[in-house]
Amino acid sequence: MDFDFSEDQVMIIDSARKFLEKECPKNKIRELKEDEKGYDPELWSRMAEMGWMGLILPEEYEGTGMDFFDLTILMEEMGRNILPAPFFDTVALCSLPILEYGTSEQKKRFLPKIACGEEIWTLALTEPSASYEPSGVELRATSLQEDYVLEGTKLFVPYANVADRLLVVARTSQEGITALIVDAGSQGIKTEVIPTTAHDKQCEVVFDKVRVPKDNVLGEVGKGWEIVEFLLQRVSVLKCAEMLGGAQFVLEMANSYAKERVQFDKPIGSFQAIQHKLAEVFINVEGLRRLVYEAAWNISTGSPSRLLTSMVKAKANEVYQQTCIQGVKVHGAIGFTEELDLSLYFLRTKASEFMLGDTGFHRERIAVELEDYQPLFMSV
Amino acid sequence: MDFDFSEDQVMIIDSARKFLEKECPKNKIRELKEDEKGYDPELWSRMAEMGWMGLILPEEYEGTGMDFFDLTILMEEMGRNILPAPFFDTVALCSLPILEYGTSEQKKRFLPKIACGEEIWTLALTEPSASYEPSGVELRATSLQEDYVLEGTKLFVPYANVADRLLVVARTSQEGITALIVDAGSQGIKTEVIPTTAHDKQCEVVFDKVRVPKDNVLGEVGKGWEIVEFLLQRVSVLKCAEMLGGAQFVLEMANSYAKERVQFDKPIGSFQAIQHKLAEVFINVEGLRRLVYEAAWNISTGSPSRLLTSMVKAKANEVYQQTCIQGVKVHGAIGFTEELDLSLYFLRTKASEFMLGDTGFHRERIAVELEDYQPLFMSV
Amino acid sequence: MDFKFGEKEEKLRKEIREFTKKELPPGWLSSMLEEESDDKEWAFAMSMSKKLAEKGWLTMSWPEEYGGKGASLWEQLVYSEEASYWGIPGVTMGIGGVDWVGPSLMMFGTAEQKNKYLPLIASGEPDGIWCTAYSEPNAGSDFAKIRTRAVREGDEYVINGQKIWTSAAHRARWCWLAVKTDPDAAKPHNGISVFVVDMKSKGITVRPLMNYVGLHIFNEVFFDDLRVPAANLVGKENNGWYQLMHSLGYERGSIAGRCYGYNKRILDELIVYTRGNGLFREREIRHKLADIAVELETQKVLGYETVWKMSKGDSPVYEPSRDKVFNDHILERLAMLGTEILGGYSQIDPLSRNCKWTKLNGHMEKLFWLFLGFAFAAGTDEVELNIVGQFGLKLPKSY
Amino acid sequence: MDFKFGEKEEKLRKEIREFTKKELPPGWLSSMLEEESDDKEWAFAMSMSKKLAEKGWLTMSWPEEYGGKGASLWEQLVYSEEASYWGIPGVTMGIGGVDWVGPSLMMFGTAEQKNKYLPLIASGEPDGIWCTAYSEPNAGSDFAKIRTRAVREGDEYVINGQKIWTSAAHRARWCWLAVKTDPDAAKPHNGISVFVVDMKSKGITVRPLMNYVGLHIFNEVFFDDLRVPAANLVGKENNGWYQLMHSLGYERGSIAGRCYGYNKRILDELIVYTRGNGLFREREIRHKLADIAVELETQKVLGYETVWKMSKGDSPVYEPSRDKVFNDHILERLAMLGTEILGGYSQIDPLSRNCKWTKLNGHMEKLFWLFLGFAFAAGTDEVELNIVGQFGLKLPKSY
Repeated sequence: MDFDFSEDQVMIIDSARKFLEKECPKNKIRELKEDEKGYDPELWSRMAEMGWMGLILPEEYEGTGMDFFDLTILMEEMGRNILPAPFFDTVALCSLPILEYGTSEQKKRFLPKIACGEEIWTLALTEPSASYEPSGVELRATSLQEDYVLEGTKLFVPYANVADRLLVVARTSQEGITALIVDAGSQGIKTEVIPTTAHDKQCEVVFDKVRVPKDNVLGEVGKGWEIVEFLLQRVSVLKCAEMLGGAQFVLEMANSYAKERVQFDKPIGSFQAIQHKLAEVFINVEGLRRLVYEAAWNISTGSPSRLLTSMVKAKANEVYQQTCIQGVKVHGAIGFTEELDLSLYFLRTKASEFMLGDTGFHRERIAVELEDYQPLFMSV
Repeated sequence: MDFDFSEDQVMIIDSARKFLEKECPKNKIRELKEDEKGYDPELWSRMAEMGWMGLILPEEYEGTGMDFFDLTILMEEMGRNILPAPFFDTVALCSLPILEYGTSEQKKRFLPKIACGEEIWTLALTEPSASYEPSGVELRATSLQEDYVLEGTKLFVPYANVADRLLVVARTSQEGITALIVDAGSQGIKTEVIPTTAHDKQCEVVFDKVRVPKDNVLGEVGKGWEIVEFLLQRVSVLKCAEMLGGAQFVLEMANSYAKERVQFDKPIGSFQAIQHKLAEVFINVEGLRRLVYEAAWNISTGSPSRLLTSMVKAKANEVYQQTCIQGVKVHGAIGFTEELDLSLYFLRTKASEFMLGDTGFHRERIAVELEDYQPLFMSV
Repeated sequence: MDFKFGEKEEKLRKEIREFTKKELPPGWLSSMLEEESDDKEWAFAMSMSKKLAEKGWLTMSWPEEYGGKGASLWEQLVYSEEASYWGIPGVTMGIGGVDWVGPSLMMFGTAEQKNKYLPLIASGEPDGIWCTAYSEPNAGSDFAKIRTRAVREGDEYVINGQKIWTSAAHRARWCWLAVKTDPDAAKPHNGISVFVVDMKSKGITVRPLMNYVGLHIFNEVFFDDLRVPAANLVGKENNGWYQLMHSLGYERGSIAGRCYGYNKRILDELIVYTRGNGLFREREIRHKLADIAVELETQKVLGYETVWKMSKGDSPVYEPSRDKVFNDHILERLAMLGTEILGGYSQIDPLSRNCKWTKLNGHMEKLFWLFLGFAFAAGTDEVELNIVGQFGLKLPKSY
Repeated sequence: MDFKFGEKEEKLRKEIREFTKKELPPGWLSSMLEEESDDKEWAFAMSMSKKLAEKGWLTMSWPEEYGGKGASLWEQLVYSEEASYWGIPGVTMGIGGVDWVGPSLMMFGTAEQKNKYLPLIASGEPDGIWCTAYSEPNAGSDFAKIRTRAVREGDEYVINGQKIWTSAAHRARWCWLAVKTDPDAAKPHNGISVFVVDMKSKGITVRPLMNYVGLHIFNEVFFDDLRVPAANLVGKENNGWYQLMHSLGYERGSIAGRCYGYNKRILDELIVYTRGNGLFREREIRHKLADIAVELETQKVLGYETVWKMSKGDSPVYEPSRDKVFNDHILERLAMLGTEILGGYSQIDPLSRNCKWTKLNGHMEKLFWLFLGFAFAAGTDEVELNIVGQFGLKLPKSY
């Protein structure tokens, strides 16, 4: 047992924090809300130069060969600064499945471009049912000679507006789901940005007879849901790390405000109603931190746990939202304004909650695990 | 709209409060916990003299002819003083169903004895399934000439140890449930007090070939569940009134303590953590009061609401328990002792919660109502 | 004890329902708290104010001489419930016009003030719209600390300072302004006065304070050598605190019904929505709906109790704070449940009226993003709980 | 970063599981917090203490010279987790014997004190049982206000006063007593001293304080001209506060594991119970179980973090308070859910061991009625949240 970061990890954290504070200040984040692309290509290039996109890709694909835990703490820093960029989407949602399930051909073809920041990728999974159950996948991929023909609608696809490629989860038979790598420029794809409150460039993507070569199947035909499970069981921890970083920053903001703001001749943080609120948030954020690290470490060391990952996501959903709500409450009316950075975080909680499963979804997954689990006291 | 009590009602409240404070002080309640009967026959007689047992029975049955609302506020006072006596069981659970469903024969035969305090009655409804659903009734009543023969076990039957008669809910056919008036002294009845934490004389009653004359059917054969519904939809409000009275007293205790107890040189009630806890309890108790009165008034005026009654019971369950828990918290360690009167109340919350349906049970009933309900905005 | 409305109230209820059916677009779902934000919606709200005035409902509780109908508190309650359930816009004439500016003027205003301002409000015309300026950057919960200063110079007062969180200032024709007239008063409460200010005066700057969903509700208002005729002082100089405390009572009759009506509509919408998409069949969801239904029924009767006390001539002390805390809890639960029910769709911007993916007109998202704002609008929960503790439970001061 | 226990710890874990299988009755479910109440259970607990001592586990973290094994904090954690999950009684040697009396004596005691008392505790014999007497009727959260007075007379101190909430006083051979030796000290914290008191001395009266379910856990202890040899002073006169603050640290290594082990067992029991009776199929119930499972996992890793900080030589400041608040929340949720699951059966008296209607050995009822008591045992949540606020968030004092 040892909860210390390695020297390399400390370096990742420090350099990421400095980089993001400098290169992506809050006013830039505000600008990007109104920007059509929703990210800054120049900043994207500099991130690639930092080696972030290839952080955990092997060197043969132009990566740095670090591990899942290292990526986790980098994501935490991005969450802390709510970096508006398709990083999670490209790296976590797409490059990791390719690394895990891709043919060596596919890896060689796609991963270096991701590592170098040349390509933006995203995952097209959810549909109007807005569900993460296999039954939610209705988009049809029909076999036609060397191709599949895609027909249907994907919803809440992050950054599809700027993506070069999409990882599309489609139904290839009644029971079979298949993951396909699709060129975003393919004929028949129509992408429209959905007006979300957070202005975070989630898209509706309509596939109208889109042809995809069969070579572009990722993993096995009919077994695409395994890839989604891979995302749900492992990659979601990276989203949780991002949420943890956000929650930590919001807590710090609220805590500073409670020390500065004076009412009735005292800092409001000296009133128990405020102080205890903050203390409860603090406890939960600390708990979330350890949970995220535990899950990430397990994945890093090759023993991922379906149960633990769902626990982490359920917890992250609750903690991030509550931290923001309590943060706004501590601020009072000022917390309600656009000018306060808190709103940048708060407005994004809904997308984070939804991404890879909301709380009810993961509670059900936990319950499914508990249903079969053999308690210690019965097993000895 | 008018929330004032009538003069008569004020008199009921005042005289009940004075009577109970004088005749049933807390040390007597403590004694009765250890008493085999669990109630004081002398006190019972004096209550009968006050006219309480016949409060809402018509004069022809030796009653006083007051209404359901009047009985409600009397129950509230009893709850305030946690009177240990089979009053609710005799009067609410049994005399009211007889009044509503009995033949004139039955009414004449049984009600005057209840009104005069001569007989103690109780309801034998729940069984080892501990459920208030019809499916929970498994005790069989088999027709045999002029009798029914009862076979089975009733559980959590309050004060069966001292009851003269039992209102037994039995299964007379696969689909049919029937209510029967049973002499507690009948051959084949074995009653055993269950050791409850509150020492409140709930019993296991085993029926071993107990013969009951068919004349003793209350209401129609096979339609006994209507009587249970009558209890669930109306009589339960009286239990809620009792709980309200208890919650009010516990709140007052905790509030007094918060004013008296000094820590860090201040009364603990001046710390927001304590004051806000109490304020929240206060708000909920006030809300419960109005709900109880609303439901009781509706019943009094002939427009009972299945929905509202379930709302009141669900709310009473939550509020009474929370009031006690917060009350103990405000008291700190002293709240945890036997010596503090609070424990007399707290320990009884579990029985009140269970009686005529716990929170989940009533939430489900509310949901069933909402499922069919036509919202205003669709109906105009 | 009597839990039934009288015939008069029931008749009024029916009339309002008929009115809404006729005057509101089909499927109308109110936008609450944000009608000031959008020009088109504001125009619609003003058109409704006018119609409500014609019906005699807008200021129904006022005496007839000032354009009212002398309606009872119970009628007012029914009106508030219904107006809020159906989402009739334009019922408040800005912030406070109907609720407290009018009643305060009746109590403390000069004959000239009454004759000038009351009919304007009662008419439902844009010239009767008010904003209320109390809070300042360093005087939120601790209102006695305001620093905006009015100094008498001949027949005028010269006002300098800044207000914040001034809702509707960008729509208002008049401002109901609290200022310091005696900064050296022994108790800070004793040096406060109230003025009527013409928003067209020179020396006023209104700066929008957009909220985080992009709605323009709040403003900062700056006063820079604003000159106000001495005749615009309301009541007595330095007596403002007591007048304001008094006037708080006026809105209480309408708040209870307004909150309940709004919440009831949301709950009804959620019930219908979940019945439609099958979510109601999930025990967890339908029990949460059931539980909120219990809270709403409780809120209703608690609010009635407050109105009942007022109807007997009692001045409610802690009850409005109690009702507000209770309402805040309900709003929070409705907001959480509503967005849980909407799931991924709760991400849609409630201001994107025409997005095909919007559910329930964006109402749930609006509630989710605004419920904290409602909560701050008239004092934070901490402040309200202090009042409940101090006056409801007679506990010592905790702040 | 490393979330894995070492081989040593895993081996210990296995040994303890084998031990429990051999030594505990089949189906044993611990009675926690109440072993002092019942003579028969107390005797069983003492027999287990002895066996734990023989295994070298009872005081495993102590140095070998005092009867320990010099075990690491991680081994201690594993031992605490397992002992608590399996409900091994007799692990604490009264209140504080193992957790803080021993370690404090090692730090502040004289050679004579160490030689006399430490082996007694380590032996697991009744003569090594301690009670701890800090609280007084007017000094609960505000401990510095204690008034029990010790006055030096020659080679003795004469002690007068009263303690309250003294757990295990009726079982203890010794008392770890905090008293005022200088009532006039400038700061009340500066006048406190700690003594070892023989519970067989003249001048001590123990009065049971039964709790509301009828368990005898707490006592009042009265001191009436009790004479204690000056040699029984622990550490320096008037230095008691600082010694106690220091000694609080010692128990922290075991508390995290103890709480987690206990809660995990309850959760496991509830899962098995609801799977058995079909309640698990109700989404509401199984989601509540799932949610508590999340909290337990969080509790586990938070507790590990505290131990990790200690293992690095840091003295945890706010972490124990944080862990305690977290545990209190979990206990409350477990208690509520457990009795919800039991329904009507939650009424059964947990002390009626042989009632045929008792479910889960009365464990859930016990938890329901006792969770508030656990919460008070080491400081109310308010006090703990103050500590988290002050030291974790560096906020100003709030009391």
